[in-house]
Amino acid sequence: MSHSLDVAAVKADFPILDREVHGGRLIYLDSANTSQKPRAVLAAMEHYYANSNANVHRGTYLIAEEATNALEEARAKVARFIGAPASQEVVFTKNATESLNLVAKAWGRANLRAGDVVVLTELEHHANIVPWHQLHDELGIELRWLPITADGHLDLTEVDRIIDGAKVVSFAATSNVLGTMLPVRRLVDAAHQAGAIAVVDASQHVPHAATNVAAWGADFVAFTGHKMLGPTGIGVLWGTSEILEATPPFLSGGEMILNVTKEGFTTNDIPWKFEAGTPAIAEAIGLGAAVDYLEGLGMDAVREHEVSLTGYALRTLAERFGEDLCVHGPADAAERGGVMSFTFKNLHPHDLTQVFDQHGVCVRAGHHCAKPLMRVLGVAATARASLYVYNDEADVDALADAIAAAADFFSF
Amino acid sequence: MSHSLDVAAVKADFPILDREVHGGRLIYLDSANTSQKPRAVLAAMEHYYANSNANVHRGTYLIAEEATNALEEARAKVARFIGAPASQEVVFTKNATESLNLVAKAWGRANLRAGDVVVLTELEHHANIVPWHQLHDELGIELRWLPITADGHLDLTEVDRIIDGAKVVSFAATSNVLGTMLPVRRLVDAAHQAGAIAVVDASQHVPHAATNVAAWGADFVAFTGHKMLGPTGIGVLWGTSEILEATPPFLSGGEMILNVTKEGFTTNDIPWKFEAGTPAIAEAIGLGAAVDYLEGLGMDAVREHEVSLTGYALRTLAERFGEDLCVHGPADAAERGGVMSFTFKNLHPHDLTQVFDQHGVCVRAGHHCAKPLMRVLGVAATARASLYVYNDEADVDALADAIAAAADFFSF
Amino acid sequence: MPGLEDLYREIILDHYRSPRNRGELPVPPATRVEGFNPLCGDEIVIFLSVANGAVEDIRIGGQGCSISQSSASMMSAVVKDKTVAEVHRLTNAFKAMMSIHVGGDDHGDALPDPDVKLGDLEALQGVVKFPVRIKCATLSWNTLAQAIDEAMASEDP
Amino acid sequence: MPGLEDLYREIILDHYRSPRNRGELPVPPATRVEGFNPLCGDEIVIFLSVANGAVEDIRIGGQGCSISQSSASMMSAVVKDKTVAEVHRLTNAFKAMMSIHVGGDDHGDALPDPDVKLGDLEALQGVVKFPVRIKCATLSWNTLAQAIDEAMASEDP
Ligand SMILES: Cc1ncc(COP(=O)(O)O)c(C=O)c1O
Ligand SMILES: Cc1ncc(COP(=O)(O)O)c(C=O)c1O
Repeated sequence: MSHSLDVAAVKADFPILDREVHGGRLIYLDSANTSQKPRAVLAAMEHYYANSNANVHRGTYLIAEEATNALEEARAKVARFIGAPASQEVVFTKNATESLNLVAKAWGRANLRAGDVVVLTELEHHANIVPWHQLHDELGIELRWLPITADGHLDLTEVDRIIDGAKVVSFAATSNVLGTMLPVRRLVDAAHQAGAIAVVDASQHVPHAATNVAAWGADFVAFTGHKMLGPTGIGVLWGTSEILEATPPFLSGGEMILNVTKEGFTTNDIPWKFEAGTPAIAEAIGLGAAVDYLEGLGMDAVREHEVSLTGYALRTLAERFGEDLCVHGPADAAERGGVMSFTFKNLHPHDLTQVFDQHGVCVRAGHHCAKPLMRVLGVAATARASLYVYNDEADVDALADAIAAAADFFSF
Repeated sequence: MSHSLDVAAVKADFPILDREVHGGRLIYLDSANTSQKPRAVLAAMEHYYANSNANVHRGTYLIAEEATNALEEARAKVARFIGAPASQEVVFTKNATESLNLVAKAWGRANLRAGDVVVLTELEHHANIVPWHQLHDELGIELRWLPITADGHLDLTEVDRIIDGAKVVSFAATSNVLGTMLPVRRLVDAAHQAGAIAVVDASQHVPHAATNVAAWGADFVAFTGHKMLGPTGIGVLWGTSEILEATPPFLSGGEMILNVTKEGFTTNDIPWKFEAGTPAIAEAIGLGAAVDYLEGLGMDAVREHEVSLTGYALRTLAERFGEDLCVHGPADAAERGGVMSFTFKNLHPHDLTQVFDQHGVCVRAGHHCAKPLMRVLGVAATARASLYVYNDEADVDALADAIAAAADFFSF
Repeated sequence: MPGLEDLYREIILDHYRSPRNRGELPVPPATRVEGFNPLCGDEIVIFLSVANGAVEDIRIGGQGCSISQSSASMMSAVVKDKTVAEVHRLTNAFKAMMSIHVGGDDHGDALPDPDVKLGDLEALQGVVKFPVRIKCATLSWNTLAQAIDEAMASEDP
Repeated sequence: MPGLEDLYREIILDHYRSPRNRGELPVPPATRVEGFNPLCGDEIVIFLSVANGAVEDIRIGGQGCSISQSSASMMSAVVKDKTVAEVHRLTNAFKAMMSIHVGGDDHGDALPDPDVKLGDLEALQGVVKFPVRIKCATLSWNTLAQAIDEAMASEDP
């Protein structure tokens, strides 16, 4: 293999991959949904709870100081990992969904009014759609949609016309259904050209490829810990210092204030202004450990591995099933993430994955929280296999075998 | 001892209590801030990650089903623990702060308008103040404050007059500063009498005493996982089915929808309508294990232990320091939780706890996220020692020794 | 471990391949209700006409897996010409087969009637061993219940 | 392990017990600014009058721990009659002693000037071994910086 990832060694770091299901090994191909966690991430959280568990930014004793330092170190790690100019630009949230809600509702309520235009793409996840629908209902903002082409790319022909006059352009860096990698810098520039802010949903990008938010030039970037080897319960919103300073608080309570009286309150500095209540301390520390783990592998090696394995998968499926199997999205592995949504003959995805499950193959069937895209694709659901650092060619072969078994069972 | 808690056995369940700090044992007296975690809670999360980690309500394979079941079982445990008539009335949030924001902003925005009155008490935590301040700034609602008496009780003489005409009465069941236990049922009835909804911040109650939300008759009850032996990153909002059904969604995105189109969305059933994005799955499971652990101890035994130990602490401090030490709040241990805010001579709390730290004694100094109460008490800060299931008389003695050491060091 | 044969009985696959009562009815007079299974994306559309307290006609639209589609198809066949009360009993019996607790509680539902015959629908019994699929099997029934409520509401003066 | 003696030098306790320049100034002409340390609840109020680009008078109010109060007291003594530029150099030197990175970055701050003499303030050096207390020690300085900004802004035409 050409890439430099030692997948066997990586596999050994993930305890769940030793598990048997239905009498065979677990073949986990649903990392776009949530990733598995390496021992190092679990150990970091366990270590925190067993040694330094205390509330942060409040305690005046040793373990409270350790907890605060561990949380802020995790923030610094995340900042470095995504090329953020400053740690304080990294806001911890509970997931990417909260991050995007913060943008739509804290920034949006303060800056948008009836008739203002927010531009999305047709391939957005519900997390980057429904908050804007709520703002539509509340404020009367208007949504416009950047269309996709038949092969699952963003249609760039009309981008500037559609974005013209908009206040916000918000889009996924990588599609969670098609794997398409969008031209982030191109869209950010178009947004700024039009006087709009650019919001990037990088939930499927940060885990899989080197990310530099400064090079993107975006205003806000959202992503989620559990898809990048981190725990559940932690997400990130990055924003430039300027825009974070100018955005009013969202959730409110402890931690995010400088002063509270019966009459009103004043807010704390960024990022704490946006972190109301006791944060997900252990989870932030776990995310920091996940970042360490990914940096240990090297994000270029991660990407190289996924391109190579996705290429193998696309070739294998084409060879074994020909026209019976249709993979949505870009045909060239180099232009996409390791997410493959497919339909097989006229078998419904849920029936397909039911058979897969008997073979230990974990593949998601459904709309993948992207119902508008499903409508564009003309399907109600797809089966989606997605690859990550612990997957190898044997996993892809197991998927192909499971597809063959399904064909067999339903005797098509 | 009269109570039935075997504290030595409990202590042994908490790995962090084996830790040494500054050459001595860790004496953790800050559980009102955050509690320590028993091995069983850490093991439950570890087991989940190592065996069943998958996203919930989405997966069609075995481990996804296990994950979904584990999450929903945790919900059922929490529901049973607080006497909720139905599991679906338990909404998972990230902390009590989010729970209270949900009430203020989702229910509040839909139901309140300029001039409407929200009644709070003077002893509220910022989490139950600042969201209402935000609503004041946004909608022009008006806040009224139920005063406290000199001995730290709620002043009941004018309750009905103050609540008259209000739309919301929102209050802590137990004060995180004074330990005062409020007459919840009395306040709920007064609220309903006035046509207001009753919101209970039970963050300091649920961990320490048997709770029955149905017996309280409240509309909403908020609390937080990390103060009740659970992990960080998980909170709870309980609401009656009726009020949850009638409340519009708050955060939005995946999980909380039934359908999404380019034009709009329809919401999922309760409680999922309020759980946007990937939930804190491991954390909910950890909270479920914490509930199991507390039920194993028995909440009556927990309460009995705290009353007894608080009584011991109040007596010990009075005997050793007399008038030099002033404990705020009710004098009778049976009328309060195990939270003791105190001032010692004219030593500033932060200087006091600095000395404590050298003795391994973890006590919080500050405003405890209750600045309006600090103003009422006429102080800028207090030192606060708080007790839980793993504390014993030796811990209280260590606190008294540390106070003596501080007096000595500052040679007062 | 339950096998796939427990789930996919021949009669289910037959209804899936040749669904009964597919199509639409003019609205109004018919009632149109959509149902969604957010888990796997199944969508169902029920067109229902109720007259004199009974199901006069029913048509099914939408897209879904073999379990949701066959359940809808079998349901459509069995409820036609049944009174609303009979449909209610059938629904309870079907849900009971799916291990969903109904009746006998304070929601005022009747206990499932042991005499109700589910016929072809019994082929869906195996679903209960695959709990995730229960939502697929019951989607059409829940949607029907809603359609009946709406139809009755617009019948009432 | 650093000992308490490293933190609580005698001169600190002296300033704590007998704070210099406590009180208020009439506003206007003086500027009034509040500072908060959300960690432990310290509150400081600075009353500042600036004339001809120099600190004409300063008074300190508020409540806080020995470190924040003594730091404020010592600061008030040292900045009186200093020009704004001198105060800026003192602030940088003090923050450098607190291990806070200042200057030489793209915020346009000058590097701390090694010739600036901190005098009594050097007693706060031990704070650096107790990182949580750094915020206590710097609270008055950050508040002063804000007060100077506001005073200068209202001086300018
Ligand atoms: C009474 C009370 N309410 C609310 C909270 C907020 O809890 P959290 O920080 O977990 O949101 C706390 C604890 O900090 C509390 O003591
Ligand atoms: C592109 C994209 N955006 C947002 C999300 C939402 O992430 P979370 O559920 O962690 O909030 C997801 C994953 O579900 C995603 O794939």
